[in-house]
Amino acid sequence: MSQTAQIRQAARELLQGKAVECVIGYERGTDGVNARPFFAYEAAEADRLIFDQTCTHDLAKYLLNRKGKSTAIVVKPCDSRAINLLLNESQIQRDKLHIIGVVCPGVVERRWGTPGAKQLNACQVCQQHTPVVYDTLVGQPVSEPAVADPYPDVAGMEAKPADERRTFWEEQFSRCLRCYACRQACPGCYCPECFAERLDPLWVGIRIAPGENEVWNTMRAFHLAGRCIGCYQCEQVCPVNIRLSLLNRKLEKDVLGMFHFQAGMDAESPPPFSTYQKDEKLGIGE
Amino acid sequence: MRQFISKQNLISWLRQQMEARQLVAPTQVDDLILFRRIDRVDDVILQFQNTATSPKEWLFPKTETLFHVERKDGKAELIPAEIDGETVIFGLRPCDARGITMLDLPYLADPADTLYRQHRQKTVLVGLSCLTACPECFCESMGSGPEDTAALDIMFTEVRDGYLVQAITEKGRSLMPQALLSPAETVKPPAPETAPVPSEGITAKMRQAFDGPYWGRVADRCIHCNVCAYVCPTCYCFDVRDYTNKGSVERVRSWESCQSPGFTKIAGGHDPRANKGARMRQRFSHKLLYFPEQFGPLHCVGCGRCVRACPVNIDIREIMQDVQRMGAPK
Amino acid sequence: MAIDFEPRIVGFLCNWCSYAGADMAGTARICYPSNIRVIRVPCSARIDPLLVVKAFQLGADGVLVAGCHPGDCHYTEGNYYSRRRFALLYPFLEYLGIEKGRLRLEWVSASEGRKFSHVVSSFTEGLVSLGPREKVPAEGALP
Amino acid sequence: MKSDNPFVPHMATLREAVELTPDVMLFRIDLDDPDLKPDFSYQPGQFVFVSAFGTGESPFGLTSVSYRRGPLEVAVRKVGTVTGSLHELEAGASVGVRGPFGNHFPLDDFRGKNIHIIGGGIGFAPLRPVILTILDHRSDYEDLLILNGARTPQDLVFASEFDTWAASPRTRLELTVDAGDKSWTGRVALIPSVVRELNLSPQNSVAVICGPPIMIHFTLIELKKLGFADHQIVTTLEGKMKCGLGKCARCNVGDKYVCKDGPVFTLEQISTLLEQF
Repeated sequence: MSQTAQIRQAARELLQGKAVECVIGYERGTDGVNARPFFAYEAAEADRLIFDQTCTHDLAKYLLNRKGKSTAIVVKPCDSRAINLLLNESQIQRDKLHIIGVVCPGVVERRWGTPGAKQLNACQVCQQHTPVVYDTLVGQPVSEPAVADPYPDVAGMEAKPADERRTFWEEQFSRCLRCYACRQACPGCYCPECFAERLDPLWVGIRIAPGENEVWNTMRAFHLAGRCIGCYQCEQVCPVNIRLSLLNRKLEKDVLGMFHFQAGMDAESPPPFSTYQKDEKLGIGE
Repeated sequence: MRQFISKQNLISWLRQQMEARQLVAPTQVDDLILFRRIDRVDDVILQFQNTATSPKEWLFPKTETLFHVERKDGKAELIPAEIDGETVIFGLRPCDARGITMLDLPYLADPADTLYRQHRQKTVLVGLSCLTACPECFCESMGSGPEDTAALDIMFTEVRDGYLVQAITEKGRSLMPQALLSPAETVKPPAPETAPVPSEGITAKMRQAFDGPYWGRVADRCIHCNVCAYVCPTCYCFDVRDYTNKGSVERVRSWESCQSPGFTKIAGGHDPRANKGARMRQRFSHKLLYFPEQFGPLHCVGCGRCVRACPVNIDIREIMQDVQRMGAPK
Repeated sequence: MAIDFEPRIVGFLCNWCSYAGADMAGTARICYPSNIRVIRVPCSARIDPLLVVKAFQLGADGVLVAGCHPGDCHYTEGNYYSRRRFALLYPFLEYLGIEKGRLRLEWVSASEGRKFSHVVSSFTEGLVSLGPREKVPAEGALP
Repeated sequence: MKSDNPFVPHMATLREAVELTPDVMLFRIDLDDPDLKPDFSYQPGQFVFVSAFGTGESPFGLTSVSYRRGPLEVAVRKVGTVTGSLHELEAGASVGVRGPFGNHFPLDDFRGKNIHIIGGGIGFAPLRPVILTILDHRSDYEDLLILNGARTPQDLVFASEFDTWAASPRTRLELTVDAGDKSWTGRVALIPSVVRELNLSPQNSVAVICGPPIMIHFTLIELKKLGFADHQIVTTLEGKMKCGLGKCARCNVGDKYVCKDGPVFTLEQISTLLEQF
């Protein structure tokens, strides 16, 4: 049975049995090619659900709008890490959730109207093809490939001279429209009042200009240090293609190197910034 | 009267414009095509479908100073911003030019928005008609079309070896030296057809569809980013705040979107439109109901940018179809 | 390199140790460069990386964060958290093209007036050799 | 040369800041340009934007009346950044004023009628010019009822004028608070229940209401029960505003802008707006 058929069947049963009020999954979008998020409330709607390589969205974000409501959700492995993250941070309740985990071979870059030809960068070096948490598993777990260099993009950036990096980021940030799509799409961004909208004190001025944009983009990334689960949504949704994943993945790489931590692998491990070891040597202030 | 300009002459005309005033044209930035200020004529892109963001930012910038405060002898004085320097925007698609006529309606209404009016007066709008239709474009259903010359001063249409030239306004004619032109011998290529959407009678149907669960269902998947408003050539909401930097004070305005969570929240915390569905409905009601009731035309030119850019495929074409169907007697 | 260049340093000093350390330097008449503008904070853990990035945005050439030695935090463990935070911020800023020498986290106790002076002096020297930071323009030419 | 830029405020000077309640200050403001003063006329219900330079500007209903030719007055409750900055200002400070904006209470239509003025908290402030106008032209109007409510006795605005108002002919003043204190001997009740208790008559009457949204909501219910028709109820809408000119579209509700087409609406007008604000 195809993954789509399995998801439909699971969704139909859950909705019919009133186990959940809503199943969040994917349906085909209006370009006839790409997937879009879909909320099924009735068993009859289950047949609109699909799964394929265009299912790029991280649906875990939507759980933040459904606190306390029984919900089933279709997740890819990276999205399942987002669920762990939100459970770890006490944002959602496990007992209200039914997780339909999908074994994922990787998804493609979203291109309007045409099937994306290129796998997302993150998927090319993915080491987690089976969800880390689920109630129903769709697909057969696969053995994980050994990826020699999981951060080639970051390493490439690090190797550049400082002024070249500076120029690169200045140009990237100068494009930013401050539409906050990166924040809105991110499952880890849920502050009731974002620092970018805080008025008193005013952290980021309303000028949509390079200096302000730099503060916004760097701090957005830093707030996700040790929390980013690598779903790549921020970069996917950016209307001006800012390479946001290069920021998040740099932090991910360093968090892994320094603290041996990967966000969302389980729902219990304390995130790196809420714990410490007295004698750790981190190369500063020594 | 239509005239002809060779590609070579067009390039030299662009160079002249670039030297005489600020030239803004589509150019390649990584994998995007964007309107940017041009410093090398070679950077101008002549063949493209449309830019990723709309050219409205050249008349209604993302961020703009309204005035700054100067202290003189202990007294504060307000120095209003003035737009100096002329601009030529080259390569406007007809839909985007029509978008500018939409900005005109609220902004030039009395009392006129001074800065917008200055931008408008000091900018020459040069169009490039569409030879192919973007798959997500629906300009013809929104009162425009691939050859629409609304708001344009000059329109170019690509033909073999060059372009047909149509100087539409006096401003356009004064900028187009006859020496570069010759009589047009080529016939105009046929305009492409765009996919239709049911825009007829949409305003009345929107009124009927106002209440009901539909908007909440659409808003389920909306992530409430501002992408749709910021890529749109007609959206015109803004925010105003003071900006201080090392003792200097200026009042600036910046783009804002009705989809952002704090859009209608007033001091003290009350938000009359706190609900996601109501925010979603506001966007489409403004475009298809309120604006037409206030100013006449639908507040959309069918460029299709929001359709392409929306991260979760909230598609105004689909919404219009759904609303038309909802309004139909059962 | 510009000889006249006087770098501007924003110094966030923990109230319990480093601020007292700076005070000690003063009462003991130990000289240190006047390039530093001191901001007293309750704890080095108070320093949100946002404050550092904002200081750079507004034109600081260098940012110094100083707190109690590990184990001596007035709030028991604040500086352990700041140590982790800044360990990650250093390479991140460097990645963004902000040279490593522009941010410094130091442990300075209330009795270490001499150390404080030494830290500020060597930091200032380092910044002089790095030169002024090219400020990101508030209003760019790009749209 | 004076700019025609509608976003550039008139320079003005804060003459006096009077504490009305623990968190409300009354600001008396004079425009700096002597040529401008004679032309700066406004109607009860209209509002101005007041700037605290460096923080921003916010809209405030004028509490003074134009024909008395005094300074402009606004009552400002400290709720956010701009109001916070304004509260810090001392007499002599420079502020900016833009306006007047918006429509006004239809006082011409009120002539010959009984007027019920119902205000809650800071929402009572923009009703003061309506009261003053009626009292200054007493014979033009029939009976006047003033109902002012607040959370506590200290929060009642314009308390210093209560005696004058109560002593005016054919005028009745009713005060109410949500929670009294030791010195309070008056009414302790929410405004909607006072409206019910007073059994206001809709006969040849209009009700003018301003206050927090929740108070307006429940007061309207009571008034409708008492038989008031939609055209007899005048209220104000509140919306986030940034320009006052109908351009920024922040206060857009239906095909109206609160800043330009409002803030004063009859309930009849509001019911034709699609959206409930």
